[in-house]
Amino acid sequence: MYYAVTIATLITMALALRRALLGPTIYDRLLAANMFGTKTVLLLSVVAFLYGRPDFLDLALAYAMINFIGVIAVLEFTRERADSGGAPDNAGE
Amino acid sequence: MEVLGLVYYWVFAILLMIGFYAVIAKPNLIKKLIGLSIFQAAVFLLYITMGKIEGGTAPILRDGVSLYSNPLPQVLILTAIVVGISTTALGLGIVVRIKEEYGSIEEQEIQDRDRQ
Amino acid sequence: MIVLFGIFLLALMVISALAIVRSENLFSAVILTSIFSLLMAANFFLLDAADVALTEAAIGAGISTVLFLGALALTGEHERGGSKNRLLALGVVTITTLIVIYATFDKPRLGDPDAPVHQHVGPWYLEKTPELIDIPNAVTAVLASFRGYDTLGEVFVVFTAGIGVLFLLSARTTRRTEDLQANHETHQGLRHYLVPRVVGRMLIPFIFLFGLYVQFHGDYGPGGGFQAGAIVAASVILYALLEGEAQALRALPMRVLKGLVAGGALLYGAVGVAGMLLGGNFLDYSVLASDPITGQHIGIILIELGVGITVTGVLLCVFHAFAARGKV
Amino acid sequence: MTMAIDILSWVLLTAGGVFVFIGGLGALRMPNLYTRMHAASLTDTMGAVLVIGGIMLQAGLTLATLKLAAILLFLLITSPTASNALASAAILSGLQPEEGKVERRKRQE
Repeated sequence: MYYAVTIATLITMALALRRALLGPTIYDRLLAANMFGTKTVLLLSVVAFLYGRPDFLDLALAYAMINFIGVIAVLEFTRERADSGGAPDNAGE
Repeated sequence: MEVLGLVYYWVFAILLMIGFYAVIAKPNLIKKLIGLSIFQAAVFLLYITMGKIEGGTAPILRDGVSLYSNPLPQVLILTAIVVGISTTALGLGIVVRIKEEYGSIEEQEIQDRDRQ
Repeated sequence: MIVLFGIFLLALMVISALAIVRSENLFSAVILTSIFSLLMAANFFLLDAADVALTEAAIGAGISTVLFLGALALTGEHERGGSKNRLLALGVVTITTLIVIYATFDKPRLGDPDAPVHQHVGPWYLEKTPELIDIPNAVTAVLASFRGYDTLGEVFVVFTAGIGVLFLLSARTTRRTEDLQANHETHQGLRHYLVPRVVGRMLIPFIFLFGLYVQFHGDYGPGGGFQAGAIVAASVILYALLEGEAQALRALPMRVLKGLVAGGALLYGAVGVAGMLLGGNFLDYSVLASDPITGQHIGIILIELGVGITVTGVLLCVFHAFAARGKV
Repeated sequence: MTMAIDILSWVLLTAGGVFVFIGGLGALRMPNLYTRMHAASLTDTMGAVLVIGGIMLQAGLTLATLKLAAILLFLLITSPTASNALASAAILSGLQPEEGKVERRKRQE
């Protein structure tokens, strides 16, 4: 059963990566990155059990915490850019 | 299985060269640094791949397990990741100073200004 | 099956690396880099490197993104020209790739227990760790005790890089000092985002606590000074992002941070010298207590603490150096 | 009893896998940012609850369950917060939600 969840997570990672590549706005990419973080947490927890070493859940815990910081940092950056008068949506290309 | 075991090394080679391409062909200094960190990541991958032993588990000893992967590459790479981010930060610091002095981080423009 | 999962992740990694190099906007390149780092950590985990994956988690997903964004804020996010000498570079890269791939055919396949790398010191470390050091985490044992010199060197590299960044970025240009007062009011962090701010404030103590857990649990599970330093630094950086630079510097002034940078490295060196004074070799912890194994435990805890302090100090100093230059 | 717990955990894990996959599909296929965010963040949370709940049942009453509970708590708190912050940043930057077909038809009538 762990395998099924792992495969579903991996496929979702691929879909999220495609969204991150397509864009079109930076917020789409950020959404994809955030999704990717959650999926990594799930993948790590499932694989920890698949390996039979549940003591490695620390890793997933670390991700659940650290990933949030990345998102906040990017938001802070976009806010600053909007403050300084940069066009907000030109990242779409 | 024989071929699958080599795929990791091929990906190492490809990632290494993607990073290398960014370093030599991209004129933007920050892009070069990103390329350098991809290059670095590829080397990390090579080391960790070599440390893996089939059927082994992470080298955190516990009862009932006898086969562990090699801890030595992991030690080297663990420290290398932190050193890597510090040196990348140093590189970024230099780029920021270049931007302040030259007003640009594009290689060509910096060289043009130097020639003047 | 796990190998197939790994290969799938590797394929995603190649795709994201290509996208990073191709993207013309550096901002999206940085976001893609954070995805690349997540994939990398997942792969490390599949390859049994739990400690390394934890390090990559602590560094790659949070701090690396923050530093790159800090630099982008100062330099601009648009890449101008295309590649120069594109064909030549492509040719060189393709040929080198083919040569490296050709070389891999001589390499032992993944997970081969008879590979040369597993014949030398690796098994010795695994065998001697329970006997000489008696902690479960062989990685920590090798890092802190068997190869203590290496780690000392690495800590000093981190230390030097931190000093280098401070040296480059602390010099103030006159324009910026004037802006300091003028801009002070407008840069208050994410204050007007209510939800992230409230939630973030709530999370900070837990992240800090988790950092301490990783620091002191490093003998028994994945963790140690390098990871803990990065996690603690991340919690302070989160505080700085939410409440603003000035507030974070009020809580942990630059003076203190510089003290941490030097203090951790000094603590590491001092443990080594203490071993010498007590009649052992440099970085020989066995003489630190009456019983060699207890001595090893004390030594490892102390030097891991030194590593953690230095890494925290350096990462925070670097972060503040970039942030101060952008906002001040 | 163990059989029942096993079956329950399998059901949770499978359902979690399905939710995770639907979220990914939604994030890829939906037409604009806000709908994509809607699809992604809802299923992210639900998928995480189901998957981690399923693993927790497998783990039983151990330290691992406690850690899983901590992970779940963190995901439940940070994931919606990140989505909220993302949406408000997108709105503030001037990215307007598009009108759907239904609204447009209603307005024309």
